[in-house]
Amino acid sequence: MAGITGKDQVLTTYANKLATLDAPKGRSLTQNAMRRLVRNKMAVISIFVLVTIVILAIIGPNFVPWGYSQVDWSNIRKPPNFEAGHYFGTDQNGRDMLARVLQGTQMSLIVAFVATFVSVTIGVVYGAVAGYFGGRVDAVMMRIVDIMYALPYILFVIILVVMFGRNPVLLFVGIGAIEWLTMARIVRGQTLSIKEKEFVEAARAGGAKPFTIIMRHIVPNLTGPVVIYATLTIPEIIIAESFLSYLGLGVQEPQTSLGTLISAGAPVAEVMPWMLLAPAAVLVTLLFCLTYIGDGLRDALDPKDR
Amino acid sequence: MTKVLSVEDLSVTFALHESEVRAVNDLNFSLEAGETLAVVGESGSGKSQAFLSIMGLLAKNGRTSGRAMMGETNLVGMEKSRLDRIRGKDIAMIFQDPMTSLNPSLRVKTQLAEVLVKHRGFDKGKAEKAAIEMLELVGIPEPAKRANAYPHEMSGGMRQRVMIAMALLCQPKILIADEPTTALDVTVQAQMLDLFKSLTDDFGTALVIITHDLGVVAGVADRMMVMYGGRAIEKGRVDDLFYDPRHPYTLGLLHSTPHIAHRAARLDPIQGMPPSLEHLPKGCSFNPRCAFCFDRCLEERPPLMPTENGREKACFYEGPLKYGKVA
Amino acid sequence: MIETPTNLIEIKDLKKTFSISTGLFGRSLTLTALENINFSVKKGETLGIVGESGCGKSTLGRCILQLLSPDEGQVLWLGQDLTRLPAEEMRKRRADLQIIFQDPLASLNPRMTVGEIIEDPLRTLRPEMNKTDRRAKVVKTMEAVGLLPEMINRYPHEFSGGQAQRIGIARALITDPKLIVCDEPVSALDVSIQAQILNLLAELKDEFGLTLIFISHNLSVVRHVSDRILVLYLGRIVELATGDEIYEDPKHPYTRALLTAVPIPDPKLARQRNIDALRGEIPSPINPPSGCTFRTRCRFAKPQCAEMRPPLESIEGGRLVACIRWREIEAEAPVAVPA
Amino acid sequence: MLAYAFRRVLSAIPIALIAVTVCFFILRLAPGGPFDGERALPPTVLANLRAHYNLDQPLVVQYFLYIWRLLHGDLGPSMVIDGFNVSQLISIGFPFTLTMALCAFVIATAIGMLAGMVAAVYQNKWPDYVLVLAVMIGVLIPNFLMAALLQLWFGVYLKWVPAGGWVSGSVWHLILPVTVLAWPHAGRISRLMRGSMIEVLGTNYVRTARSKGLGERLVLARHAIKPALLPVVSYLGPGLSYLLTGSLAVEQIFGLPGIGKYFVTAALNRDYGVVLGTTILYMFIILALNLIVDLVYAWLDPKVRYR
Amino acid sequence: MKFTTAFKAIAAAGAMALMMSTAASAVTLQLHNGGDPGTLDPHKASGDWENRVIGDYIEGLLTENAKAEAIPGQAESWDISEDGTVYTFHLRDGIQWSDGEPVTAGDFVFAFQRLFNPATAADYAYLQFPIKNSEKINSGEITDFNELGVKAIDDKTLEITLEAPTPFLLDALTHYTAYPVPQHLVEEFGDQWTNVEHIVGNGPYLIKEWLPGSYVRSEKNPDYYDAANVKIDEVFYHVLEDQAAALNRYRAGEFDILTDFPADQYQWLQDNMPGQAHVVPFLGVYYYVMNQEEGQVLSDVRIREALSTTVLREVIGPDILGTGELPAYGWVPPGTNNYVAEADAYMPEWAATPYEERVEHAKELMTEAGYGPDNPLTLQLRYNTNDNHQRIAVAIAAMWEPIGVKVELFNAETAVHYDALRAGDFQVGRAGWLLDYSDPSNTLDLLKTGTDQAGTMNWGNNYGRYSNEEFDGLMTQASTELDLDARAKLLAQAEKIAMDEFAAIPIYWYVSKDVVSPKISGFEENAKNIFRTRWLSKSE
Repeated sequence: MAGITGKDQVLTTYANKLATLDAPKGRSLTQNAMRRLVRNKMAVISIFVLVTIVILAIIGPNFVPWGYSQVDWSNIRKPPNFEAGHYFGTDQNGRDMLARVLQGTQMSLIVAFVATFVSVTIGVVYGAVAGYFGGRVDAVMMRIVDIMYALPYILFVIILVVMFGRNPVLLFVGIGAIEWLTMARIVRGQTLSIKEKEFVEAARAGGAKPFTIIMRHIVPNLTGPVVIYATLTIPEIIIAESFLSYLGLGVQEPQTSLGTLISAGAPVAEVMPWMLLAPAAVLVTLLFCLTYIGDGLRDALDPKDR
Repeated sequence: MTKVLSVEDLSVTFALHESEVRAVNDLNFSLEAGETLAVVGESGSGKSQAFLSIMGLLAKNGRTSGRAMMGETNLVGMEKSRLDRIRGKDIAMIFQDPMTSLNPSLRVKTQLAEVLVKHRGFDKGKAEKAAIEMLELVGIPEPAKRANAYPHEMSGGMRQRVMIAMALLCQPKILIADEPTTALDVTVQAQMLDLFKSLTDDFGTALVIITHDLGVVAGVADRMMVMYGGRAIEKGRVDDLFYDPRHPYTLGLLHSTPHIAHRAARLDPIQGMPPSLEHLPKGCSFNPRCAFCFDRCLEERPPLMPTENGREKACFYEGPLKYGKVA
Repeated sequence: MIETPTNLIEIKDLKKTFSISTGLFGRSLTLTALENINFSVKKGETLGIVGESGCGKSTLGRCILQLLSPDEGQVLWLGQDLTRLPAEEMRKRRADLQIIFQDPLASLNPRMTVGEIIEDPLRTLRPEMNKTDRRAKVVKTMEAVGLLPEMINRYPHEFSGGQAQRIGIARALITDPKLIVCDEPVSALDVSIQAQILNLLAELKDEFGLTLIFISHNLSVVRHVSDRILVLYLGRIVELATGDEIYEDPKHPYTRALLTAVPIPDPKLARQRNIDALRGEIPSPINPPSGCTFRTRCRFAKPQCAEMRPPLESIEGGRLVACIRWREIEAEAPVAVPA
Repeated sequence: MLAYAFRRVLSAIPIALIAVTVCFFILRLAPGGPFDGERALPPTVLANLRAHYNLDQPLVVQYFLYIWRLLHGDLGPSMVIDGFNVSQLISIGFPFTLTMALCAFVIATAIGMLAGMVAAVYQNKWPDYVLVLAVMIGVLIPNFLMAALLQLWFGVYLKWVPAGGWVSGSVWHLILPVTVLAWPHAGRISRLMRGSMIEVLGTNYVRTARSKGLGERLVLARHAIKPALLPVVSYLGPGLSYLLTGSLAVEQIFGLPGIGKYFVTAALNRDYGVVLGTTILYMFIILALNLIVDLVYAWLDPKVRYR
Repeated sequence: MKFTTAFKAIAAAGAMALMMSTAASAVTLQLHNGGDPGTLDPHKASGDWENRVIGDYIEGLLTENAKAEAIPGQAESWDISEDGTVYTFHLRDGIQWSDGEPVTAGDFVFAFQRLFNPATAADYAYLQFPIKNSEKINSGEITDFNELGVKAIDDKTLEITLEAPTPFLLDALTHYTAYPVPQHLVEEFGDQWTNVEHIVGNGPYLIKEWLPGSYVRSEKNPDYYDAANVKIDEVFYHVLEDQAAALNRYRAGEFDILTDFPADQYQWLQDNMPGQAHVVPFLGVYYYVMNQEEGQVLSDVRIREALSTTVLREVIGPDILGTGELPAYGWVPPGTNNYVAEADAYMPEWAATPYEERVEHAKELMTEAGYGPDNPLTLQLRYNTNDNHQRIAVAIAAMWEPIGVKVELFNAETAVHYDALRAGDFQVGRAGWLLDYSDPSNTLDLLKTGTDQAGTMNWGNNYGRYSNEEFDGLMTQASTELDLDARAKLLAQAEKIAMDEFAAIPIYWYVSKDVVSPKISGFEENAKNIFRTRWLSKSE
């Protein structure tokens, strides 16, 4: 039995050998998926466009002559005017549309990412716990999800808007907190099947505790479905936000979002088309990109689908 | 004996993202009426792909070249609609996994009867009746009741029987069975092999059994073809190959299979792993694992050459094949 | 049953049931997976467990390792009952009992590197070791199972089945276990690889003085590796004997049937052999036949077989058999062993 | 099957009750009340109004009062639309919403399935790209914008269809609203269908069907569609409730009655009775839909049958 | 079977289309009515969209002519007592409810008693508070309804006694709060009498259908005394709150009259549909209230002055809204009856100062008050969710920025917004007031100190809690002043006091925005924006 037990000269030798050993790095599943994703032309173009939009939304406002809430009293509701620096025109308050579109894009993206992050976090933890422990715990937890599913979610949003209205981030944390239901279901289903995998049993045989198993063996293997669902959730949230804006429950002025801009631009599509075109184009491009990336990721992470 | 299938220079390639993989290379063999041919090889040897290509069932990125002649008709590259009049009728196939090869949402009788409706022009009632008879023939108890069941209500053995019944409905000239017993328990496997034997005898069907299990081959086959790295490397009668293997790989396979009658202290397995088709070694693709390999094997690929007694082998080594002496 | 202090592990009156819920609100049915299991394994021995799928052999393996907790009975490890052990104690004990799985790829976490996978049990079971020592031990174990140390940073999906199974073996070995349960370790592998792994297990067993419980549906493989063989049918032991006894002199009709069904890689023998195929298939464990559960498929069955459950009878040479008619059957139809 | 359905219905009752309770209290947590308008009401008037609707009672009493009436099938009065009680409003609005939602549902489901199927069969060829693009537009353009644009284009410029409103029995008036509702639904369905069809086309049993020489059309029709429908069917429930609740913008822009509009107006005006009533209705529909979907699922997937 | 059902459906649709085309020979008015009526009961109504429906089916003692001036309605004539406190009305002959029951003086008495009954909870009962004892009955102080100053002398004669002479009484009686209700029906069905199956009317039109969320439909009343001159046979009052959608439908020919339109399209309408858009001054003021409760920043008059003077009102109507609303500096809308001449209307001196100087002065005021560029004042500005409110809020926030005021905008739904204003939970809040009747007291009352009720102050609609004894005194004095000119002067004085103290920030005077199809004739612009259907006609 002494063979490989104990800390002896042999072990030290091996340790030294290991230090000098330049063990080649394997390619992880994630890296493989990324390689597959890179081969998907639509996804790559979409990522490029999305990144461009994100960068523009973040740094763009610094290069725009007007601030998003700045009123140009001499140019109210004017079409694009290059001399005055209103490249996308101005709105009824004389505010520069380009600045507002950039700010709105930024806001929509923040909202989408924050809400998605919240929904993913809650959903993954909830679903993994329900799925891993199973039995009664699972039954009770999933029944709660069923109940919440049966409630029309606009109601919650209205309550949340009333309670958290002052802070857009809080508001959309609220949306995320509602969107987590589907995530939790997906994660639970996946957990149920991963839990049956032999490597989880191997971990138990290796003495791992439930928490370690969930965090070390189950959650990392949820990456695929979680990432896929998250990319599909982002457009849903952006659309949901724009619908709330239509109801007048969106972000607080003078801040804006793409949805708010579109709902303001839609009624004047004919007389002030510049107010609709820019935000609508950005929104649709953004959503198209996200969808293509989502599809690409699904193909990349779930290669059997191809 | 009449030739029912003659395969010439059959090659299968798969287009990958930037490369192409040849899964089957220049395969030649023929099949005679009523005989049983075993195609033996490990995973990745191209044995299944060869027959899927003949059936026109390759994945979308697969391409076939060469010929597979059934009489005067070449199955390779045939129009789908013409092929559909042949497959299922003159040539049928059974797949490895009976759990997933039956449609879970259709009743067994529906899946059986549609073959007769399509190829024999039976009406639905008549077809179902014939289907039930066939179920009885393959040894399914209470066939009329079972015909109404869904696949998931049956055990693996039952499903494989259903698959066999389905394949035999039109009394095809050729039946290809792709690892038909791998997923089954030994007891059921024995029943199944029995069934194959009696059915091929009754219908005069030529049977191709694709397998990696030499135990299966020994029991049912007349001739066998051993494949490695997408090529046939040895062909001949079963007894010849078992008792006098000429290719080191065939020998290795035989020595790797535990034999219930002789409990040896150690098996003599082939070293190393089956090669990946994307990175076949130069020369003989078996050379890295071969105990008899010499310099020619590293440079040149041995062609499949006929030897005596209708046998063929693809190996340059001509000396005696015995472990322990050369290795 | 012979009680000797050399018994590493001893199973007493083990019973395991599962309740199967039929739909969302349906009643739950009870499936008896294992019942009345008694046997022991000596140190250094290899015990083979054979049976058809659904006979409970994998469940038995997991009950021994306490991956499933049995409903009744004891699992005595050097005289200590594992079923009563507190969770924390059991966790420590796991270093001594390890398992190798059937599906080599499914048993490896695809998100971890080979090194991490093999090292994983050490992190919980050998907390005193530092990272360098653990790493060193991983490398050493990898070499022991025939893996190149430079593969340490690769991921499981980059390996073939045979290599993946070596990783699984390395993981099982790293805690210096005394007992390894091998749950169908070769049935998913190619023929040539199968033999390599079987040889490896035999070598490791000698080198590290392991005790093995080898579960398989393939009687040839079990016979090849085992000192004694335990035959399970529908969750009950039907026969327990040495490999040679089982092969040359099977007592239970089920064992006989299994033997004749084993494919033999020898055309002449295969052709000679009179395949005594079992009728039908294994019945459902939810609703097993009364009396002897094998009687529905047994060609020697008589009406009395339906009346009582045959007890596990101890016969000469420490063998066990559970058939009330084995003597009569032996007289009626002597076993013809293919030579 | 019937017993199963019955058990499901029974088990839905506690869910519904909990949901009603949650709604009831959440609604009361929100600031503002049904009688807060632009002008202050004299205190006596307000007190009278509150007494009339039992709003002066402690919240718990109101709750039990509400549940008591609910158990008698009474959803109570509307506090904002005088002369109508909630059941009447629902009986007026719901048929509209349902008609629109069902029309959209049937049309969109059919189109979506067909498009998804064609796209899957021609995976990565031009019909796939064209179809995917066409349906994606519906998903990606917010429906209020779509409604406004279609109204302007087809109602005002081209005058092909009425720009809004409702005349009983007129199919013409349904065209625009149903299109707006149906488009995104068709998009979602087709995406699901495409994905599951591609998966099914790669299964072993489709290979088996092909090996039988059935011909591609029969393989699709008999062997692929039914199993491919499974994920689509499990989306139909949420999908229809999406249509029902998502009809708000459409009702608003085209000036149609409907519960979607009632719900949001009522929520904004704190018309507790209508909000709760519509919530209960939605809940009822969602639960019923889930049941129906499960039954359909069982029909499509024999594995879950007879549970 | 299926075929026949399908066929039936097609046939039914065809028949429907046929019926529609035959119905088209009758003259139908498609009126865009905006909001969804909350009620058809005149005592419970509160919005102009309800008024349009109710005023067409019930007629009061007086009614409006095409220019919305009071003219005899159900009362043929009336006498006024010397002291101006007793009015005697003589009802027309032959007037009846649409179920055939005659309209009697008793119906009016019953209606007034019902209006003031606290149990009715009529929102607008206070409009008729000039009537004797009405306020006391409404507040529950008097429980005997017979003490109300409305008496039936006989079936045809009605006597109304007032608390004090009220110059605007006749105008007030055209309001729907003064409409009669059918006593026999109300006694039978209670509040359910307005159900479409029960409802009766005495006006030119009768309610036929009510589809909440879509429309109310009325048909011409053949028994109406002036039925011969009523030209339109059928009216649809369409519910559609989305103004852009409404304009689209108008352009598609589906609506004949829009009662509102998106301001952004005004220019477009003028260019493309000249003469169809009617933007008319409307008696109402759009203003911001400032919370002047003790302890609030805005109780400091300097800050209020700085805020009010830096609102550049001239830019709001023409540029921000686009419909040219006139800037408001005072509290009483121009054109209000019983008030001082337009030339004497309140106009602060600072209004004439150039804007830059105003800003400079405001900065000084802010510094005095302890705020400056280093210590900016942060104010929360609340408005209820609406595009126009939002734009104005944004514009005003921008105007206040230069004087060192940081504005946090906060919008909420109407219910929440007014709940917050009423609770005093705000700093600056958006509000608006449309006159119920044409009299200055109607707006000035908004600034009266609240009344103490059981220990808590009831501020009513005085959200800013402005309180000035002198102002209150002048208002009380005016309420008993018989001489209209003297009364007007008192009220003007009160207005000056409040405005000089910056009690609120008036922003603009409302305008009404209608779009009327050239097919419609008889539409007369008026400051009340009331145009009863009976005066309209439609040519095809």
